[in-house]
Amino acid sequence: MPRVVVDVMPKPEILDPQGEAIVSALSTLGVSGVTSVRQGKRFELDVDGDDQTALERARDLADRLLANPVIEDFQVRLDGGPREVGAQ
Amino acid sequence: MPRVVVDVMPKPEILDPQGEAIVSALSTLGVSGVTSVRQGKRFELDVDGDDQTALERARDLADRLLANPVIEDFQVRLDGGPREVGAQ
Amino acid sequence: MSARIGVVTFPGSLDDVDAHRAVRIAGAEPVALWHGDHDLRGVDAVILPGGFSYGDHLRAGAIARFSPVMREVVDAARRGLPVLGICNGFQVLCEAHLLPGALTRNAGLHFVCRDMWLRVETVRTAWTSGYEPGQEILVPVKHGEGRYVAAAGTLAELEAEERVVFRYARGNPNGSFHDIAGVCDASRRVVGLMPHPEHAVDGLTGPSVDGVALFLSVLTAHV
Amino acid sequence: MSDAAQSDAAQSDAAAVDTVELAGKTPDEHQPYEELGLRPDEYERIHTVLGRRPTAAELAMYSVMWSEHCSYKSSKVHLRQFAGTRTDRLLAGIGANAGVVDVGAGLAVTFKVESHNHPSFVEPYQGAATGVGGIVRDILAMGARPLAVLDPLRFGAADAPDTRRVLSGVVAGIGGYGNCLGLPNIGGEVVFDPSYAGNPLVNALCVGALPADRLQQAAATGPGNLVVLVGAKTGRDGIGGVSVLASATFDTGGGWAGSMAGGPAKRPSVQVGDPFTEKVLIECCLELFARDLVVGVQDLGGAGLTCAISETAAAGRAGMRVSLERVPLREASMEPPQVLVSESQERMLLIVAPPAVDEVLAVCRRWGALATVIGDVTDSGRLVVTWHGETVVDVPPASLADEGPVYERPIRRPADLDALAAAGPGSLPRPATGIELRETLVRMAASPNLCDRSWVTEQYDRYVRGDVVLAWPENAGVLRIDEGTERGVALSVDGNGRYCRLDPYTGTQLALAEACRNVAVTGAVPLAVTNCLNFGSPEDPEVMWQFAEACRGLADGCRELGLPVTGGNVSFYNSTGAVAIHPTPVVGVLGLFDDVTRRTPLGFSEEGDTILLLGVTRDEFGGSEWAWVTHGHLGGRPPQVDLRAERLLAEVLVAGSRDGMVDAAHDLSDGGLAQALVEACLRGGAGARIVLPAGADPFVALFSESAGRAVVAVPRSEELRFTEMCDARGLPMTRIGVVDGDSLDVQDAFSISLAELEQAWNATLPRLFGGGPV
Ligand SMILES: Nc1ncnc2c1ncn2[C@@H]1O[C@H](COP(=O)(O)OP(=O)(O)O)[C@@H](O)[C@H]1O
Ligand SMILES: [Mg+2]
Repeated sequence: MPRVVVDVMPKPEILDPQGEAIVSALSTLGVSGVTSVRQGKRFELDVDGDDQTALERARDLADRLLANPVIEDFQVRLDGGPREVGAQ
Repeated sequence: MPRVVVDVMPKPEILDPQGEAIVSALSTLGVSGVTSVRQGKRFELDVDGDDQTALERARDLADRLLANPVIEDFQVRLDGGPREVGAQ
Repeated sequence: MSARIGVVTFPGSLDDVDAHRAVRIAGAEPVALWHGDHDLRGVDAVILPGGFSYGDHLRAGAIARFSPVMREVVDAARRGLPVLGICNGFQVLCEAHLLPGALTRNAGLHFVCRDMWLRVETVRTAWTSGYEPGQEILVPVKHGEGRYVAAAGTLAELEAEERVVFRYARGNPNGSFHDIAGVCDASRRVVGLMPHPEHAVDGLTGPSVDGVALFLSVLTAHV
Repeated sequence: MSDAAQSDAAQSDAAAVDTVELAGKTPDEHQPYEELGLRPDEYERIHTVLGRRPTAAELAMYSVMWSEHCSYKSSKVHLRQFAGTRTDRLLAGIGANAGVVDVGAGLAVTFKVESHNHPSFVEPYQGAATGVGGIVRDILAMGARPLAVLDPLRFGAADAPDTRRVLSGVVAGIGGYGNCLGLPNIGGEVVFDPSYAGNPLVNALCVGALPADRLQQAAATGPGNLVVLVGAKTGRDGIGGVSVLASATFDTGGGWAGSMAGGPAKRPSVQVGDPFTEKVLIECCLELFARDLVVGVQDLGGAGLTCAISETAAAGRAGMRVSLERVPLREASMEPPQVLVSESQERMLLIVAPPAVDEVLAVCRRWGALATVIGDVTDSGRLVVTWHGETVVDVPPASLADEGPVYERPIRRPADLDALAAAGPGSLPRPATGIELRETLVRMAASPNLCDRSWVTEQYDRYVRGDVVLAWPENAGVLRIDEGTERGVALSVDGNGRYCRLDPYTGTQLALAEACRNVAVTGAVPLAVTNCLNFGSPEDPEVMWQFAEACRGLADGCRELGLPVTGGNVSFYNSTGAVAIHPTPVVGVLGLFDDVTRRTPLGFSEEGDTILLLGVTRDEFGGSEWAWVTHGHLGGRPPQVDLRAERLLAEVLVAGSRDGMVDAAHDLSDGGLAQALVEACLRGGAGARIVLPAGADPFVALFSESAGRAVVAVPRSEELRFTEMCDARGLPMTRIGVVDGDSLDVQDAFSISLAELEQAWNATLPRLFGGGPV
């Protein structure tokens, strides 16, 4: 059964307070060299069907539920497979 | 500047209520064929240094801050690059 | 006959008991609606209460939006039924695209429970006609994801059309754009806000009784 | 893993299962009982009970049920004293999931406090969250609707390196779970002390209410009745939690993690909670209770299914048969011992008569709660568990639930106690001038244990359900429990590890007295007590002495006050390295209001009110906040306890509130009068002009921690009536000032604006813990 990965990230223009908080915590941690952090979500889906069907099903799900298009972009791909660009 | 991706997922034996909630919502949505969903986090980091240094810095940060080793596993890789297994 | 106001209970709704009480205090009859219902029992208005529908898993309101009762609410709202979304209800209305924008994690990253002063920015809505323009009211907020965001164009439109209904007046608890605490749709009958007017209806348990006017307003709006 | 591989694995596991039959044939097989926390003599006893070696499943069950956490084997002999505190209001007491008190008008209230200390150190967010989840299910199991939570918390020094991680996670976890469950948080404690650095104390109290005639039984009665498991699926989480996390093996990561939980990590397996599932479970169970559809009910907490089935079977004095393979699993490859001891959250066990079962399952379906019939009640007197038809457990249930080992552990008064008592605070330099007193007051108000708690409490919903009359930062949480009659309850939880370190008997009574006082200042009549006893290792005779003294102190104190101990919880093995925490009994007191609209708030708000100090002030600084904050000193004797005086004070406070004689009241405790005035002024937004009693040492008057005291703000018009009442009852009382202005003035000493005070009081926790990633 294909495993599909959906990556959901905040749109570039949306402030990501979590990412910013991590950046500001870096100095306390003594970590240097990390200049920017963005935090998003990663979903691993087990989907019935051949690879193509699975990708379509996952894209449909991402589009309708997993991502909120007002604030997020997403990408869908087979686990380990090549990156595929999502809607928009 | 290298961009590093850190994928953080709940350990397989740990309850993932988010993933389960999504699965149980699928029938209301009329989505079929998705049998399991696990939800984790994805971080995109901009890190100074060459690829190797950047990966090490990211791995250090993942280990200490981005992932909770008690309940999560993580993977670190260059954006678009090959998968690399994290600590543990 | 008194007005009948539906209060939807999703699995995980929490402030539905308070919304019922607020409706009663306003002199109307609360009608319990269930997330699986396929009709609205002829109510005169609907409240989507606060809480954590479906655990707020994924994103607040994301799953509730697909429940059967929401299909009815969306249809009825398009036909002019007054709808009020409080906190989680506001999040559901945004996810359902009845209201523009989205509610994201508080800028301070923590859940915040605090009494806040709000300014009523417009009284031209189904739920605020009972206030004075510019009136300041004291109402609790309690949420972890209440930071209102929207595209620049949307914000400009909301401001131009005076559809920002409530604004945080003395300090912004969550980093909302333009200090926005609540907005309405173009029909001005669908209103969503993060603060909890239903917790400000009784001097014994709330910081004020400033919330009552919301529930009174809609009684004149529907007739 | 493919489907085929998964069912292969399940089958091969089934084939490898250790059965009762096999155990009979292989009596000499070595079993890892020591890794599971059992002693050789305990293992021998299991042999004697069964007449053979236990199966792997039985061994797992005995090891968790005979753990300290479940069996109370070290504490039982001491807890027996609490039986002597019973009153006839008590509908259910010690031994039940939670104590239940009749509050009249057909209503009963149930409340209990429990610890989740060790899990909260390993994984603060989930540990604290599941602590709330667990105590809520105890309340639910009595048939009550859970109404509110309180969270007494203790951490290492506020500026210690690990405190931020633990505190941020714990607070987020308590809020995350309680808020999502729709339970207001109405009080608690946040205490910092180095003794908790490697061992935070995360206690949680839940209170609920029920119609008195709806009280549920945790008993499997009526042969033929069905056993139904409701709620979450069972996974590999928290395997052996009670024996690993709450036992001596905690430091090493222990046997269970290695031998049962599997996986490379030696870390004990952590439980992850889902408050949404619990919310649904609550509503579902309440509907079942209201429709009278269940015969018995038990929550699944520590020791999971093992505890629930053995306790209900033992209480029902019947027998039970469970088909374990029917338990819905998250991972198909789990084996019987794991299924039996898993501590997966959000599960309840129901005993249902066959004619009702379809309706029960339908109610569960409507709420989206998974429900499965897993067995039935028998008349065999045995608890029999089968796995795909093979018998893996066949034991007398009482041998697990009631007849575990009981130890009379050796006790010894700590060797350093006399030296500690001798090194009293008498020689510490004291502030003398007005400037020094002012500086001390500000420094104390800003200190981590006395400063504003908003950074913590604002993360908790205090409004949900609309019945919260008072909550943090008030003296006690106050709830309306009946909208028709305005009947209500008040709750406070208090403890003081430093006092108990100096003298556990007195220290425990001081905690009891403080909790009573906190309840009484709001106007509620103290009614009943719960407690959570947090101590070091029971195998250390000095710790055991502290424990014995604390129990004796609580039992004596409750008898004297006429308050029943309704239940509680013992947490042992709390230590940082080899050093035990301060002995920390936390006492919760429930108070009752006939009319909750009469509650008295804490803040001064009415200009011109007279400020009266009730009670007697002595020179008492042993274990005080002043000695600690300004000198890092702990020694001497804690303040005296006079429970008759406490009782009198409570009566006056309740009468004053009932008859509308007081506008505000605040008890005196940590930090003394000075701190009480700071809090009352800042809370109500009004200042105070104070004239200390003539001849009194200003330092002692302001900072002593003598017990049995409170300040009240009385309207001028009521002053005479109030002071006459005090005189008539023989309660010492001093007029010390008036509510006035926007500063705190102490005549002939200093003046400080409320703005400056507020600044000092507010800034500390945000500075220490800030925002930042949680
Ligand atoms: N962890 C907590 N959760 C909720 N409320 C808390 C917590 N810690 C302290 N509080 C509240 O803050 C207020 C002040 O606490 P404290 O000074 O310890 O009270 P007291 O000395 O009267 O017992 C009280 O209302 C208390 O219930
Ligand atoms: Mg107090």
